[in-house]
Amino acid sequence: MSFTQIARNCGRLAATLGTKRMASGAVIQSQAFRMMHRIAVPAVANQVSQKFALRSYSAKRTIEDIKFRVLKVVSAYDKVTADKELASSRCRWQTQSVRRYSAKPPLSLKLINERVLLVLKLYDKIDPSKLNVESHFINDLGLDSLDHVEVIMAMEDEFGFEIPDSDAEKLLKPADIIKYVADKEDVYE
Amino acid sequence: MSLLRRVMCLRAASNSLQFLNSATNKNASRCASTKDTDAPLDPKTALARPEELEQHCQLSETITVPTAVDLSPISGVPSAQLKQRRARIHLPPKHAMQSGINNLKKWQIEFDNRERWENPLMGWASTGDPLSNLNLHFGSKDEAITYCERNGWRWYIDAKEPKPKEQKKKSYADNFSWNKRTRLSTK
Amino acid sequence: MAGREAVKRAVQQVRPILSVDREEARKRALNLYKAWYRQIPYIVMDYDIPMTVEQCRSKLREQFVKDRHVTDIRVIDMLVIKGQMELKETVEIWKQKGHIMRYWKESQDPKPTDFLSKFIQGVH
Amino acid sequence: MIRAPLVKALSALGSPTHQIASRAVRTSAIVAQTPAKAPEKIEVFVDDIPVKVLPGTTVLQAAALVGVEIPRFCYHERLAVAGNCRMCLVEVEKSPKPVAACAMPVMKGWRIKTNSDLTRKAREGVMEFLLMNHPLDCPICDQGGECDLQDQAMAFGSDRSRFTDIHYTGKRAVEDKDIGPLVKTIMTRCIHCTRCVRFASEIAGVDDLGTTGRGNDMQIGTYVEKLFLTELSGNVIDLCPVGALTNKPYSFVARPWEIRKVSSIDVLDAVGSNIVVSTRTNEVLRILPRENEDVNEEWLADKSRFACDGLKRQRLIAPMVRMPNGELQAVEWEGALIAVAKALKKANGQVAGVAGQLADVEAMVALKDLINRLEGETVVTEQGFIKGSGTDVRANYLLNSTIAGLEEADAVLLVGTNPRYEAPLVNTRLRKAYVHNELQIASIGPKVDLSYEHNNLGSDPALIKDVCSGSHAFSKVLEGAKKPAIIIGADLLEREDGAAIHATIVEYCQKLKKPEWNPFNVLQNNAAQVGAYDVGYQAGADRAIKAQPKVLFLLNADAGKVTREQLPKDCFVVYIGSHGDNGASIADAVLPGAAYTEKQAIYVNTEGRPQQTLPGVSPPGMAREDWKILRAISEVVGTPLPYDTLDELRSRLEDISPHLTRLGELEPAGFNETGAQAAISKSISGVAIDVKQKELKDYFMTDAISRASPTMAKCISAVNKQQRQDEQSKQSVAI
Repeated sequence: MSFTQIARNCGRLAATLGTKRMASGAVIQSQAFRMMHRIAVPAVANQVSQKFALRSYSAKRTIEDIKFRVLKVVSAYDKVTADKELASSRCRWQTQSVRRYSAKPPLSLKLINERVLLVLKLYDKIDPSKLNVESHFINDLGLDSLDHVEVIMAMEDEFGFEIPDSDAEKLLKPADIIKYVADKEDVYE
Repeated sequence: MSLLRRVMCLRAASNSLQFLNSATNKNASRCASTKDTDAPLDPKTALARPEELEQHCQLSETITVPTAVDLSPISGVPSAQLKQRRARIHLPPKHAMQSGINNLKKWQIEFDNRERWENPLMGWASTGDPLSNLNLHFGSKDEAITYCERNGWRWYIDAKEPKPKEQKKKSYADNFSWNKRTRLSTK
Repeated sequence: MAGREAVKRAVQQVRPILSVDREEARKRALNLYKAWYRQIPYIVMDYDIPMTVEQCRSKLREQFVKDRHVTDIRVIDMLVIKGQMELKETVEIWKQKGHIMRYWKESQDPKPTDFLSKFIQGVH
Repeated sequence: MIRAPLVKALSALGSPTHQIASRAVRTSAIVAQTPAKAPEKIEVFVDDIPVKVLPGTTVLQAAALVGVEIPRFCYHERLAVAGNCRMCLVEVEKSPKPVAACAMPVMKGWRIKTNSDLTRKAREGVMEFLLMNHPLDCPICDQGGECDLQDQAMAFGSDRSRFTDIHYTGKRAVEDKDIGPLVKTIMTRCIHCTRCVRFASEIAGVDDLGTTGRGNDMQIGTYVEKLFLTELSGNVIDLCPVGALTNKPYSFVARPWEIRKVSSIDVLDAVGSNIVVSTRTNEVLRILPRENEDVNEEWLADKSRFACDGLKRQRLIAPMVRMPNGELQAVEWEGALIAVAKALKKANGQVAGVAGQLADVEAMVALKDLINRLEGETVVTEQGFIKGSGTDVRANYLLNSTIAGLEEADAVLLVGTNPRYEAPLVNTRLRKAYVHNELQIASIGPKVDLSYEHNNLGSDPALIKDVCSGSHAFSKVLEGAKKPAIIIGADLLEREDGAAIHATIVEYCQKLKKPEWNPFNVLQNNAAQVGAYDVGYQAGADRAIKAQPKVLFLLNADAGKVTREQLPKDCFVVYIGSHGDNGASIADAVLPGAAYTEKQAIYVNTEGRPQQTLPGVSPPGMAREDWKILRAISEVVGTPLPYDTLDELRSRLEDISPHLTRLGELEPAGFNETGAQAAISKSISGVAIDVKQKELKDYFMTDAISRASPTMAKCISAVNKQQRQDEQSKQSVAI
């Protein structure tokens, strides 16, 4: 979801709002301002904010009126329904190839395995022909401890989480890494 | 809160007490003070968490290390210097112009002399040798040798052990003795 | 008796500096390596040095391999402490570009090693 | 009172019977003095520390044993006790007045207090009297910073002066004396410790210095307008505790805290005396002696001390190659090395090498290795030796009784040598034996003043045969002596009949040999000779000339024995050395080497003791160490020598002969293998025996460095001026 796409969405939104209501310009201003601020935030957040923008504001509100709106917003916002709604709209975004960062991509043992072996193949000091899941870094692949640290750092970059040194020492085979990542990401099947 | 701290400190003290009578030399020496409650709180250990305390205990004990130590990676002397040059361990010679012998007892270490030239601006002596002013004094020859070994310097000894000079027979009477050929008076 | 004497003399009891045994010292060294390795992209960016990240990494590895033979725990600790100090100065940008570039010694022409060129230049 | 003249009278008469009688009288005098069995030791307390000493030990020596150093000015362990400075006064319990520690032998049960109030009061008083008549010259005095008076005044003197100018006469002043170009005298500073007088008369054997006048008018000097000219005059500079006698060439040059001191070895004569080279920013300023009990005790010959300003003149600083028009052109190192390499390639095997006086052992080994790799064989020294295989046995060319050993000799025969000028510090040993050991000295050769009495048997070579056959009077003395020694001059053995002389003397020495004593000695006169023989050099430059080589290496060879005419026309001469002297003038390629103060090199002295010089300064300009030049040539020629660093070369030396790398230790050469040389004609020719250095003016310039030294030139002109004055005074007296 590159910046250009976000900018284009905001542009279109601002145009539709602009025609309807000049009086509440300040709100739109603050809206736009909030929008600009959120530009760096991934697309899913501004999708929700678009709904708010369409509601009309009466001069005086009653307690019941406010209670009704709050419940409405809360119900709209509870997690289960949000996920279902999110999943349903997923296929529509796929075509727009927009990924939302807030949650990690789904993992499976097979995927971890592939990604680990891919990273290891990309590592120049390892000769791919000798690489397999059970090959020992130091003994079979002839890496030294510094290379091993570099491999672990590559894994950290790949999977996006910090591997503490105490654990890093024990990961001497790709299989160990895969098991470790799996435990970390609670991926079991 | 401080009571809790104190309890932990005592507990740490007690468990290292256990170690004390155990034969292993690993934790033989004690790190926390043995005196009970009224001893003043040691700031270092009072606020320490258990694993910090453990670390502190280990650091205060000793570790076994081979006696031959090579400090050349951290001694700061550029490694190129160490390969070619040889340290000279010697006793300073007696200065010919004076009779004092007090400064001659200490063994010294020096490196060979390298080129010095006159600084064109001020005329001071400049040199390209980082070890040109190095002159270390030692109480005995062995201390000097161990120092060289520790720093990874190649060395050689250039002076004999100072044996006490055998006393020459000096007597004022010899000036007037009969059989001396020097009795020819200085005319 | 002489054997035990020799063994006893060959080993000495000393106060540790940081780590108590070889494993801990090794962990500290690898930790330092990891810290530098992670910092290298930012060094390249902060100091704007004409070196790629790969060159920096190979230089880092060279510095670590240079002292690979060291076995004394306290010397390893001292090397780790010195490495940590260098890292702090680099991270806090107390150093200038020249200090970073000094690791590559580009401005020093290498001293001759074979006898004849040393003889002609009059170098020791 | 009678016995002294009786002894002198008897020994003066030439006949042998009187000789023996006088010896009998003298030996009985000695025996009475030294008690038979070792006496039991006396117990003495120094500052309440008990110490047991032999009877006759002085208080000062007893204190030194305890580690207490009593201050002194006039006392010097190698001179007679004077006891006139009174600085060493110490309190002894129950004695009414303080005792002069240097002269007073200890008595049983003495309690010596070296730090009591009385002692301190005494020292303060003495310092005050000395400083009262001492000029406030410290800012302009060369001795400043290394002056005993300064140090002891700070340690023992009082903090204020009570000197007041009575009748405004001011402090005593004494006019300065001119005693030569080497020693500068400011006699106002003198404190009359008489060390210089005692040194001149006892050690140097020249009774020129003395004291005149009494009390406040006392003056040290030569009284008559006379130069103090001897080969050891420089030592009075060290002996003088104040700045009265200072180094004239070094005056106002540097302060002691500016100079760096490097321990090294002197190479200007064969003694190998230990020296300290004082340098400042790459310049040698002065040379001082360094104490070594076995070699030069504490003394240093004048040439070794003062010739160091020759290191700054006539130096070769750039490689030079002779152009076709015959003129030497300075070139870069590459050019010079290639020129030499080309010549070596053309020479295919006809290569020879000549090592001169100042060549060090490393350079000689490198030269020999290089020449042997180029299939050359003749590697010789400039100085000749006996024909035949003389240099194969080490005992044939060494001073086998060792320098320290000569001190205990009691009969010495000098054959064709003048040790006074060839090796001054060997001569001091002989003089010491003459004074303390009743040494009897005879010499075969010209009549020469040796600073001690000796009877000159004549310069007829037949005398050698008489003495060695036992028929001569002196043979009786030699055979009767406990430690006889025969010293042959190295120049004598260069004669044709050198081998015959050598053989007869060796054979006679076999008879005189004692279990621990080898009477046969050869006194070399240059530093490189013994080292060259040890590493396998032949002797005599004529061998190199006979070989008619295509390429000739001259390694520091400046004695002028090899001349261009004797060599083949197309011969390419390569000179490696530090000074532009005779060698460089005839050379086709001149390669600048390092002098002895600029390299770490091994020299073997005449008694066979290898010692090492240390570099104080670096070689000037483009000069390099000699062995490095030869190693570079070997690489350019294509047969590189196997050593790149000094350590590798030293291990190569160790292979050649292990004693070379045991620095400072003397390797005694076994004497019994000399044996009879194969069928050498024993006929000694009738040519009179002569000595090259007869007078002091021959002493000063003997090698490239001293020839380039302005101070040595001044010395020679001073000696000539002195001689002219003596002749004039003689003529005026005669008229």
